[in-house]
Amino acid sequence: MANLTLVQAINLALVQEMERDDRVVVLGEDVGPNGGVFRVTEGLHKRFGGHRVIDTPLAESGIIGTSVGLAMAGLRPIPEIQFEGFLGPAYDQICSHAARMRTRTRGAFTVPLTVRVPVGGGIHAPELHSDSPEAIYAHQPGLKVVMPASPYDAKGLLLSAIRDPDPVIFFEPKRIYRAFREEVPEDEYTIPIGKARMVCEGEELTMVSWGASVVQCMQAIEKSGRSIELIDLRTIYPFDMEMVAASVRKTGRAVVVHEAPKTCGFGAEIASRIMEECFLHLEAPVQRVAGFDTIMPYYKLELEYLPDAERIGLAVDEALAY
Amino acid sequence: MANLTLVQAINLALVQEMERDDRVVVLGEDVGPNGGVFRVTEGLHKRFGGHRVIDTPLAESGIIGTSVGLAMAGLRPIPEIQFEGFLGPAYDQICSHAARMRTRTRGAFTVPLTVRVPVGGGIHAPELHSDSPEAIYAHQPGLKVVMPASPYDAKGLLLSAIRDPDPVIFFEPKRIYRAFREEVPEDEYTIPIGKARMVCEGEELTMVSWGASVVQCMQAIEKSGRSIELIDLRTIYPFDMEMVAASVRKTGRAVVVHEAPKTCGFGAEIASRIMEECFLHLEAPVQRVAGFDTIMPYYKLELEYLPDAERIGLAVDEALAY
Amino acid sequence: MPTKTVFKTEIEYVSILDEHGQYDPKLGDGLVPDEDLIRLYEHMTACRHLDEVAFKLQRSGRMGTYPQNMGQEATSLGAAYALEKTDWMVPCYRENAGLFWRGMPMEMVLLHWMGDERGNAIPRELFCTPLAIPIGTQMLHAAGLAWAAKYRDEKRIACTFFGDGATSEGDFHEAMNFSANLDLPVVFLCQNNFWAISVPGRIQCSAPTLAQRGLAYGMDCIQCDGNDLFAVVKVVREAARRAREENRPTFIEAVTYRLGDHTTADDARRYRDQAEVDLWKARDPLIRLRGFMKEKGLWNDSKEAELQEKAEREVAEAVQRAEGIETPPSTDVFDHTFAELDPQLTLQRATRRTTSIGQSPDAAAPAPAVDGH
Amino acid sequence: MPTKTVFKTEIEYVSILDEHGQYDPKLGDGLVPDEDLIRLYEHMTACRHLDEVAFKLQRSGRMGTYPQNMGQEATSLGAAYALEKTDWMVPCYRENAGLFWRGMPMEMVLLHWMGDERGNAIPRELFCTPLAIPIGTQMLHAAGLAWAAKYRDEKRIACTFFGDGATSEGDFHEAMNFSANLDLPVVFLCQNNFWAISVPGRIQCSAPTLAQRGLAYGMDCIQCDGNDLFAVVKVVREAARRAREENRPTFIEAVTYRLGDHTTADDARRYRDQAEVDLWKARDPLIRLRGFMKEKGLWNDSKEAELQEKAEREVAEAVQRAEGIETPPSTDVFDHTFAELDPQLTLQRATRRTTSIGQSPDAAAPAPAVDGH
Ligand SMILES: Cc1ncc(C[n+]2csc(CCOP(=O)(O)OP(=O)(O)O)c2C)c(N)n1
Ligand SMILES: Cc1ncc(C[n+]2csc(CCOP(=O)(O)OP(=O)(O)O)c2C)c(N)n1
Ligand SMILES: [Mg+2]
Ligand SMILES: [Mg+2]
Repeated sequence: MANLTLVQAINLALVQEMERDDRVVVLGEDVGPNGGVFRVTEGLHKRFGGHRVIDTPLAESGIIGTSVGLAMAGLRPIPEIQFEGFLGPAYDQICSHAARMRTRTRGAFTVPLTVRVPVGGGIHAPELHSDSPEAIYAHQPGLKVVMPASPYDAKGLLLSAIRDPDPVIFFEPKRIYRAFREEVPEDEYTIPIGKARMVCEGEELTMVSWGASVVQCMQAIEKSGRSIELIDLRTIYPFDMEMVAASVRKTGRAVVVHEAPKTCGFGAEIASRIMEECFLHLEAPVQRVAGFDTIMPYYKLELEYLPDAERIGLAVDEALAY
Repeated sequence: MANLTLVQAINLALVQEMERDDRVVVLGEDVGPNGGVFRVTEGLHKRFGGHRVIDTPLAESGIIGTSVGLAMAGLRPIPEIQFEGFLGPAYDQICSHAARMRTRTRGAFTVPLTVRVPVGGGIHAPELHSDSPEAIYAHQPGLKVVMPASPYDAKGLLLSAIRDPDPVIFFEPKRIYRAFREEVPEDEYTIPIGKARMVCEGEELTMVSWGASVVQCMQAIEKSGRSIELIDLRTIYPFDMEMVAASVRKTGRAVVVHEAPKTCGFGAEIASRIMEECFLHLEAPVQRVAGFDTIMPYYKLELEYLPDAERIGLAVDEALAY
Repeated sequence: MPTKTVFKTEIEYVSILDEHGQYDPKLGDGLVPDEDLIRLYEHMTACRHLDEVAFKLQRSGRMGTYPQNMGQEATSLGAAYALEKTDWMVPCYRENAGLFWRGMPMEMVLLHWMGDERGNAIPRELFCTPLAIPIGTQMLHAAGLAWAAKYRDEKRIACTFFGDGATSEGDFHEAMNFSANLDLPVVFLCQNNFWAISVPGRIQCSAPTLAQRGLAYGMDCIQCDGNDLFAVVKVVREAARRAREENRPTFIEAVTYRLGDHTTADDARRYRDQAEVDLWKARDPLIRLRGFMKEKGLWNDSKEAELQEKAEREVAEAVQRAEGIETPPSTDVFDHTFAELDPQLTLQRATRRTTSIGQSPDAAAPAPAVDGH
Repeated sequence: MPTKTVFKTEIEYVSILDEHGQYDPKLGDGLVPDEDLIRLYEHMTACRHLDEVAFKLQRSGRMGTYPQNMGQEATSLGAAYALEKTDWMVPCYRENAGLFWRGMPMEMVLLHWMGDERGNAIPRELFCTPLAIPIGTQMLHAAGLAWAAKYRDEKRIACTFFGDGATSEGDFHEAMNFSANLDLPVVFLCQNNFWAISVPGRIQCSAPTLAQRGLAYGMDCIQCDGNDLFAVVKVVREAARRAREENRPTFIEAVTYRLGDHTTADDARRYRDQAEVDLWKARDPLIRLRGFMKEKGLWNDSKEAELQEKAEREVAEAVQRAEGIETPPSTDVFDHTFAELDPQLTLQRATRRTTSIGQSPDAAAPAPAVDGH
């Protein structure tokens, strides 16, 4: 048991899984001797060699496309895309191939692939280094989308992702890469994909979030002094509607919080599902505290864009007053 | 005034706008002498020459990326992407550049670009020729997304799109490319982006749809014998919430219909917005009749996938019975 | 202006049996044993026959869009022949001849074009990946498959097939670059048939040869007559050896021609001259090979008549099998999305709908009748 | 095996003033008038000085991540000098020297890296596009800009700048291919600085030269010493002429080196040897040019001291202007999304929130305090 940051927890999961399973290979830009621009793959190249930890050409479609081939052949590639803003060039290989290969071939070929991607804003980064495209990939059938909000979860979810027989987009919220530490067991454990985490229980309102926003939610809840149930989704697709619905049936009110733009963000899916499944329990419309329907601004204004405790608090107040 | 198919109406709009404005150029795969694989650009090459109607290399990112440059220089490029399934390679140029250039440069550079893309299923096409990715582009701030459901609208909306100072993704539902004809004026007219069309009025329930699904909705309404108000969205982003909200406040019930997968489809956004803005008027949860959360199947099973009058009717019955 | 030469190269063209029947024994002899030659010719013929039948099936509404292979059989087949049966074949969609040689059941190809995914459920031991619909994307998979083989020291290579148009896509470049720089055992086989639907080759590549695409990566590259089975066998065999023994990829431009329309949805008369087509009809790889075999005494008209009949029968049987298969149950829409369906998919599968069913699933109306099968 | 040669080529390397101070008057004389040489050297110096100051600003938390230009000034500047002032410059992010020559206010570059879009509101008459953050994507814009100029018969060309890493991206390939096949007046200038963050050049291109990337497109291509201002001016001038007069694009590999870390977020000691850095320090373009100017009697120590002081002042003033500008109002998050905001954006802007406000906007609680400015 060690007190680890999210970066360290992921690194530990990678090391342990590579020890356990020699089908696992790590590839991407700067993942080798440099250990990744966020140092997530630190030490792997030295430990496992250039054979298993590969610096690739600077080409995201190439990284994912060759990973699809590696996975079709039965390996367990873990490509890293350096920032979520550079998933764009790989969009086609992810959505037209990784996601479709099993369906296309009726299971003759599968793509057990885990794409690691730092995600989200709040770190004063340049343009295209602060977006939150999880809804894009959640809308693509055939993909699983995971986003841990704590070091403990990160390790357990990453192991599940790597062992999953289907492609997983594993988003790592960079704002909390090193923001706090948590006890993370050395021993192997997994956290099932599709199960949310009840962060705290409450009676008056249900708050649903994921990734770095969970921290903002906790701040807002503390400030509010109300009895609020906070659910960290952990998995975006498939998401744990069971836990969400049970909570909303109890509280009658819900607020969803995410960094991505509001329109067609994953909050829309959750709000709709809550309406569909908890309609007669709802005392107020589900509120979405989200990024605006604007381009994520350069960092001088990024805090104006990202949902914070204040904006969340306002939504809570209004939902409760409704 | 002529009785035109949707293909002919778009062709007419292209011809007229190219006559009017020599900044307009058409580019893409097979748009030249061949007139496009759906014959939408038929006759343009002959009429305007290879200077303005350009067959490009087979490269979607290149088509959009060069179009971004053409637009930054003040032209009005109209690239065609041959099928929505091949938008993938262009995703990055659309979302990282076309959509962001105005914001990035505080308006110093703009991208008045209209990307024409045939969309949707139901024509017995091969794989990746039948998808509906409108939600993907609706989630990207800085883009407008348009999808006409009739020849008349197609002409008027296309003219608005071409003249719009910002990038527009113009989806053309291929299932109704030639399915019916409509009177389309020769004279110039535009239909504003962002305004829906009230297809028919009704008192009991509001149905919202767009593209080829509007036809299925009309069939379902006819079958049902109920008083249903049908709204054809015409524009996905920005969408006409005003008309939708006014209708739902009147009817108290709503069903949204689209071909794309349910999860995070644009139906989720509409359902959420209806809940947000019409909560106290809602007598039943907003229902989504959509594609399943599976890969669009090869064509043998495509009709199992696409919402049809039967599935829509069931949703209507349940919403009314709620 | 130049002050120093830092790179020098040239590109070669290989032809062994040319369109006039001229044969270079120095290059050709020993390349393909006579009995193989006959079998190869039989495959070409069956492939050609399938093209004709498929065209008719499409026209009579019994099949969707179909791309004919006519004219390009020698490239596809020569390459498949030069590979080991356990090398990966990573095709585009005009590789019927090669795939049949490898052992792909004809009805699987038919099923694919009949809009049925079961046509892609390729037995693992064939080492073939499914037809690639999005142009230019499959070469990266070939690079990955080859990489995995190298990683496991399997001595297995990958050969990927694609058209001239495909070389314009960014993914092509990335696949070439990954393969050259990471030393992957891949053979890139470009079928330059001069057209990408209606767009002429000049728009895809204005260099004197397509073969020189490989120079950008310091890759071995070569051009050959793609309608010459011998030439194709020779260059692919050499490339495969280099890949297998040295992990060195090769780029091959096989010069050939699409004698038919792009697909059954296309009408090539809209954009190309009949004169050009006629020119290439004279270069038909079947005619050429048949002529050679006749000259060598390996073939005659009665054998030909027999073969035609056999091919007809083979294709008819395949069509029967493809059409005879039961329509898949509508649950097939769901069952291969993931290894295990999540709760939402399970519900959608069970109810065949996306609408919610009230506060609890029990409150739902019965699923629509379409559920039947 | 080869039977016929179908393509032959070679690639040349141009050097005029080498690292030992050796100068080739035949190639170099008349290329750059003395008074321009001095001005160019002044720009290099200012650029170098900005690098140092920016580094310190970043370290003290006054600026975000910043990529130093150190070592690559001659390539950027030489190219900008060889272009017409109304040719498009389409840079990546290591083109400060060239951009300053073109007239880009220093504080705009600072503002960009201070996380402020106003740094990209580039006056139209500078014909410069904003820094490109996603690698390899801007070359396509250059192709489009050049295409538009050709369409309008403006005799304007586009020169685009990018690194060795960028040549691995698919978009690079598509930009080269579009330009070659559609005859677009573009100059592709690759700054080969041997590293893409920590990834060595061998992983991006294992060919003997990067210059030969151009051969894939039948494009003119050439390699030059990128730390040699004269060589860069010569090859870019020739390429620009070819583009302007013949609509023929050129690919140039300028061999240079990044003397600093990739950015302030990087620590290059993790992946490269000091010996390599030292080797390249001796090839520093500033030292080289200064030596040449001294030899020619154009420069001396007192001029140098004066210049250092001037550069210091210039940079300090730019920093002051960049830091002095008021924080943009938070409405700036909204105001440039579209020419005209739609109702939803208008509401989000007015209320500074995404939550609904009940049945009507009037029912809303007041917007959060952050609205203030
Ligand atoms: C990414 C992508 N873009 C466009 C298409 C539509 N399309 C299908 S085949 C084709 C032409 C392919 O030409 P080529 O690569 O030369 O292969 P050929 O058909 O000539 O064998 C096009 C444009 C596609 N399938 N995929
Ligand atoms: C599409 C994309 N992928 C990855 C990155 C992250 N990244 C920023 S700079 C860089 C290396 C660029 O190398 P090169 O093109 O050689 O330019 P240099 O920095 O050496 O001038 C990388 C990988 C990016 N900005 N964009
Ligand atoms: Mg072709
Ligand atoms: Mg570099």
